[in-house]
Amino acid sequence: MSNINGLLSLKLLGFSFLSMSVGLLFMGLGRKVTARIQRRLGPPFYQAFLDVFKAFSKSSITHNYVMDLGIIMSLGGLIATAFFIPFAGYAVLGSSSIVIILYLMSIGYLGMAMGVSASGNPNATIGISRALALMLGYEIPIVMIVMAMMLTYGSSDLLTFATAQQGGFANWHIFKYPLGFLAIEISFQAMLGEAPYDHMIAPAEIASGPMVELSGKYLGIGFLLHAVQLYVETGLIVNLFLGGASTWYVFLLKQFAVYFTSMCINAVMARYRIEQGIAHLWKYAGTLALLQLFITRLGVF
Amino acid sequence: MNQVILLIAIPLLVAFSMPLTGKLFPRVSKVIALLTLLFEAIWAGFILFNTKGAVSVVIGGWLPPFGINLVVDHLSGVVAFVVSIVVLFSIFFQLSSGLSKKPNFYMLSLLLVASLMGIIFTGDLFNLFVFFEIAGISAYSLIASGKNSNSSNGALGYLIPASVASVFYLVGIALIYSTLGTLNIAQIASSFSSVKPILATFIAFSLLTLVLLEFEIVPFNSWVPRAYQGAPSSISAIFSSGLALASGYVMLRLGVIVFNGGQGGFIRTGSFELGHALFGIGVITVIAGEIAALAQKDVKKMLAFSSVGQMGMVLVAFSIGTHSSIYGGIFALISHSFAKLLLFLTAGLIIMKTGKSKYTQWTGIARCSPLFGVLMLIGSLGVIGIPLFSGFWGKFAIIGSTVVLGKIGFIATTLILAASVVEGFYFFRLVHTMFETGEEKVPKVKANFAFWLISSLLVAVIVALGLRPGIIDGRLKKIPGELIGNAESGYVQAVNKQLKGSKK
Amino acid sequence: MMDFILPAIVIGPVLIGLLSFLFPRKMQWILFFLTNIVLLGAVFYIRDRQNLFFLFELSYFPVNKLTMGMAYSQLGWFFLAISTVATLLFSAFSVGFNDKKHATAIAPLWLILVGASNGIFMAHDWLWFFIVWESMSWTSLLIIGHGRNKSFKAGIFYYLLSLAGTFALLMSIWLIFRHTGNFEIGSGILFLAQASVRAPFYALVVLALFTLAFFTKSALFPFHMWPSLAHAEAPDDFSAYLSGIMIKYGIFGLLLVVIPVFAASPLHAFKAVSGVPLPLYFTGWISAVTAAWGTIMAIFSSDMKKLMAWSTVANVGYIGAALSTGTSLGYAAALFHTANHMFFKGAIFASLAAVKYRTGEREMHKLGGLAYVMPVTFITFLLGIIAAAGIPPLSGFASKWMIFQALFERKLVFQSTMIFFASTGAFLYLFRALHTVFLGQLPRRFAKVKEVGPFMSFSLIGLMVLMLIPGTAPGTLLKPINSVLGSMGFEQVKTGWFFVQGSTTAIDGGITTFAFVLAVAVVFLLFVLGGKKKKVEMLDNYTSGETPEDWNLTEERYHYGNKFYQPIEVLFKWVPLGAVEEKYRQFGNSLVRLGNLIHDFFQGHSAWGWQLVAGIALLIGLGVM
Amino acid sequence: MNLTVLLYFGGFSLILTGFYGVLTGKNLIRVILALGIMEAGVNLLLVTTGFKPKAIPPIIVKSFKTLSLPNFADPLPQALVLTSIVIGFGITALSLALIVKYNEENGTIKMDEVENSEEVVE
Repeated sequence: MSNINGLLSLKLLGFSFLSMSVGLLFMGLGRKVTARIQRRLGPPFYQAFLDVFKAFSKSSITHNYVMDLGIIMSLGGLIATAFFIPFAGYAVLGSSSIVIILYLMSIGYLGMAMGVSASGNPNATIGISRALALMLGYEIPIVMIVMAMMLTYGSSDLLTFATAQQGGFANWHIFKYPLGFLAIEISFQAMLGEAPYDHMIAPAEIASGPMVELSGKYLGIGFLLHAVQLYVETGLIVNLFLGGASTWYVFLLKQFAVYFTSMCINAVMARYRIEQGIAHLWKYAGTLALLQLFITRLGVF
Repeated sequence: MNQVILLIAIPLLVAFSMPLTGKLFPRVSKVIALLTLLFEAIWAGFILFNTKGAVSVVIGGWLPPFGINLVVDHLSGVVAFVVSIVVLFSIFFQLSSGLSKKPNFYMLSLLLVASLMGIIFTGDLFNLFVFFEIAGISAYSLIASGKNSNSSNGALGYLIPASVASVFYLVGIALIYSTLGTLNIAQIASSFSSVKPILATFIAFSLLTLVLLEFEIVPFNSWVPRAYQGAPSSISAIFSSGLALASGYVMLRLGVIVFNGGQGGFIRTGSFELGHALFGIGVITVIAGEIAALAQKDVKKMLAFSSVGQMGMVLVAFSIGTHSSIYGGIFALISHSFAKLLLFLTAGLIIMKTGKSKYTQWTGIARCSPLFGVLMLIGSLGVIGIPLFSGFWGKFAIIGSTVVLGKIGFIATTLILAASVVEGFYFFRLVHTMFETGEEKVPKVKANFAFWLISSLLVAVIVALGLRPGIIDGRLKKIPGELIGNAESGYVQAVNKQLKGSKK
Repeated sequence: MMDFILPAIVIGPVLIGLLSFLFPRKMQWILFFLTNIVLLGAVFYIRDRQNLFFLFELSYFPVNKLTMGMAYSQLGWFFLAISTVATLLFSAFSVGFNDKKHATAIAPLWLILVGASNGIFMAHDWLWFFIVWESMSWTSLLIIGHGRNKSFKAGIFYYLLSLAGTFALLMSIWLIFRHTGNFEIGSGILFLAQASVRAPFYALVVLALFTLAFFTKSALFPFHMWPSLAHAEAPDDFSAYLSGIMIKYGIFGLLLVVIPVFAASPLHAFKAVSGVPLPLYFTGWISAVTAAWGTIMAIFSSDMKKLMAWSTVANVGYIGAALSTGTSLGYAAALFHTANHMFFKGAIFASLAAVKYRTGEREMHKLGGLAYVMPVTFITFLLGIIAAAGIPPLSGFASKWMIFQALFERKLVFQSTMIFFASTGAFLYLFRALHTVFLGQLPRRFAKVKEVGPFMSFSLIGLMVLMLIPGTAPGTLLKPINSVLGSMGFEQVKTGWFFVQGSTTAIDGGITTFAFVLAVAVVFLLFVLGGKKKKVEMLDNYTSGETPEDWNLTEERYHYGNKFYQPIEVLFKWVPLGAVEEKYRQFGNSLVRLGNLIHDFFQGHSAWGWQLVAGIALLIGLGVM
Repeated sequence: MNLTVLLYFGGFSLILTGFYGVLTGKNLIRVILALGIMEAGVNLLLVTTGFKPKAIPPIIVKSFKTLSLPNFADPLPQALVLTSIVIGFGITALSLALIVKYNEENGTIKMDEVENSEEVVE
């Protein structure tokens, strides 16, 4: 509590814009990547920025105060989560507890879910329902991997994990916890809502699900939400498995590498049925993560 | 203490004058019967409060073994007092209710109370038999006085097994007399250990068959459900609260003083572990009684089976024969008497006024007349043994003395408590049904002043005993000491001292 | 110091309750509220008066000198304080709730229950504990039953389990008394700790009996199904009390008896797994299973009160798991979560009661959109579920975080996984409740629904504050908890007003809240800076100008609420989730059948003599055996 | 064979005979008769306990100079038997009366043919 002061506020302000811009940049690049895989030209890499500006400048419709509240809460929550992600070895709040990150992320989801539910469109709600159901699928493997690391280091600080991997490739957790990395890659796909786990958006089935009723600045915030989500989740994986980074551009590159992989998979996969999706997550990611946790647990005795 | 004979003589006198006075002044005679019962209660109370220890009273100057003696000690004093109150309340209830009976009904009740007093105070085994038979005869007739087609069935269902059992009892008496040459309980007690073990066991069985039958112990008690159902509610109440109490008392007397010679611990006759057998049969009774009650829809039958279960628990306590178990057994018996009396009378009134005897038909009764629901609730809490109500302290002591008996005791306790859970279920089911909001409109049940007087007294007793067991503790805690002595119990000492003293 | 304030806080409510039977209903509720205000004063008046006691002697022959009564203990006071605060708010709610249309006659009974509850927390010895415990049981049965057939079935199930538990308690009390010669809790614990070395089997049996009693009350597996019945069927305003406070008696009992025994017994007394004594380890797994089970059942529930009841079960599972770690961090986490759960589940049930008060509906999918017409209720519920889902910056996060830290201190990763599964699942079912009740389409028949009255709103707002404060400043609860731990001889947790040190890291509620508030402020700025917004009716947007009535589309039909998590239900089809209930039911039915059989045995004619023969044979058989 | 033993034997066999009747009888009258047999048996048993060969009646007459108790027949069992017979008589009478009522209510004196009715009025 003692370190709350004006400077921290400024830093946080900076970080919130950093997370948003990095996410938007990735979104633009991602669209480009997908387009190239599909042999298209694709939009320019700054397209996402343009979209957001445009969305914010248009007038929008709302149905009730819960919608406003939910949308604000969602982005606010995710940005707050982004503060806890160590960026290039720097934790702005001085704390980067992984448990806080995992839980704080939920408030972003909750806000989003609440906002779009309040729009009253059943398609949006179906999307939310699917997203939440899927969450039960991917959270458990992630938690198990995180616990495996916590077992090793006796700490739940993300920064500790990142610094422990300093000093060359060989120290990266991707090699130390190969099973775990596989599991978290699968889960990550679901976390981002990319194929084969894109049930939440599923444009063909439920008309983009949660987004269906959003317009103008609401849609803009929705975009930003996705952007921050990208920043948070790629940042999480970089810190967990890819050795973190000591300089900002390396960190960004690693983040993009993670996103790039995900986009490649997304571009070539079809969609599961929703219960298949959960079952697969448990079956593959879950088993791998459980194995990893078990092995680590045996090592720690 | 010599006036104890009045407790038996006065009701007998009034009873036998009843056929005459009843013809001449039917209403007056009923009042006289009630006054006699009131006298019983007061006199029993007087005797109880003047009791300092066991005292033997010889009747007609003939010393035992030729004559008969009455023995007053704390146990018999307490039991007699409770029984007299039970009978007084039940008969008062019957008299004041709309369905008042003919004078002969009150005559039989007086006969019943006289014989119950005889059972309690007599010091002679054969005399005990006679009083049991008188109690039986009046009980059969009272059951038959019920106004439904079950009453004669119930009466015969009671008469036949009881008569068979009394023949067994007489066989026991014959054998005792031929081996020991006396029928005085105290004299038998001091020399019973000299009887050959196998014969002693045989005698114990012969005597206990009748006692256990009256004590409603499974499987001797086949008479219970139909007799309770056939009899008027006031008489069912007397059976459950008076007759069972008196038989429990006899069981304790015979078991602890006679068969076991007042040694304490599990009752043994020779090498036969009678105590273990009684313990086991008690546990079976608890379980069978409570489970059977669970399946009943008829309220009176449900209460009857609940009594069976309670008596089983008391038998378990008596069979252990330690100070605290005997105390707990007596406490449980007494509190059961009051609580069951309240339940039977309230249920009886509701059945009488509404004509509905199944609990499923009682929906909403307590919504219109909540006090009846409260009475049933308090009675139930008293019977189940919920803290702050009378049943608790008895059950508490019994559990305390069974659970420490090692593995078997632990299992038995578990079974008894499991049965108590069942008991809790059906009692609360009954009470809740009364409070339920039913669909059809239920007429308001009204009761007269006499009922409210009786029930409020009973509620006061149940709550008072629950809050402060100490109010009867002073008397009850002397009982185990009088039954179980180092060499011989206080009871036996008192009688033997009198015999020796008069011989000099 | 012998003082009459202790009996006053127990007997006082009971007497007022008995007295209030005489008053009209409205008056009863006001009396209930006023009593709680006075109680709150009394409770804070006795704070930290360590040597407060009230003992009296009872003449009771089987026990030489029967002393029983109450005594101040830090643990008890903590429970007393949080429950009194919660009860006061619930009672304020009830005053508003019980108007002419909704009035139930439970106020006097509830007062008696409050007295019994205070008695439990202040118990000095087993006997007193048992007496108030049992009084609490049957009073609550009558409240839960409150004259409805369905409620009774729920209540009696609860009561049967509870009665079995109390009888187990009775047995264990005597088993201890046999050796210690008194009913004091302290000496009993000491004896059990010694017995764990000399006669481990005996000690374990006694502990198992205690645990049975407390498990039945706290609805841990396999007794996990009663809240879903009882909490759901109880009077709506009482559910908050039932789920907030009454379910914690078992936790209190575990902390009072079982935990100190393990703490006091020497290390080698029990085999240990991961540094946890085996019995506790086992308990931990049961708790974890309870948490997961409750969560799955909650996901499948379509009745909002049932859903929240299952959620309560899951939360008790967390608390049990924390307790079973056997570390002081775990105890602190358990106590902390107990308090938090009391407030947030109270808030949730209170807001649901408010919903039912206005709509009379319990099936979630028949509701919807109430947030637009009942904002205070909605915000309370929202904060409640944020806290319940363990999302920072509300109170539930801090305690859940501590639970994980405690589990992690012992490296119980598999239990943690189970708990985490439950926690994620919690998010699912809580959002479902939020959506189907408060969001989505507002059915036309509820369009005229209004916010609840001042008393209820006051209570809801109070509960909101109680959820917000411990989240930002965990120290407000953790400091008292530390003094509880200190009084029980455990290590204290390192904590400041905002800061808590766990086993793997520390959190700072202040900073988390600050970061969240700042982020929201940034977004709010963006939101304000963005283009204009226009408010339109819901059906105006996506029907593209069509009149929905034309194609027979109403708000009710457009509300996606039924079978919300169908995919998960499909996944769990093969799990026999109702198996335990089914077993209980079968057992009950066979008991009734057996009862009929016994009755037939009695009723059968011409077997009168045979029964005598059978009896004698039985006697001989049993005697020889 | 000793006469005492014979009497004991007779008593017990009467009791068992009667008991058999009670166990197997369906007709209430027969059951009551069987009960009578049992009572007769037990009375015989009681009398036998006071039986002494070559005893004199237990009446003190003036010609006795000293009391020689051993030669007296024991008077107590006879008193007991008397009481027992009276009670047995009472029971039999009462049960016959009950059977009459039973017959009026159920139209039969067989036990098996009657089901317990559910109707209760008090």
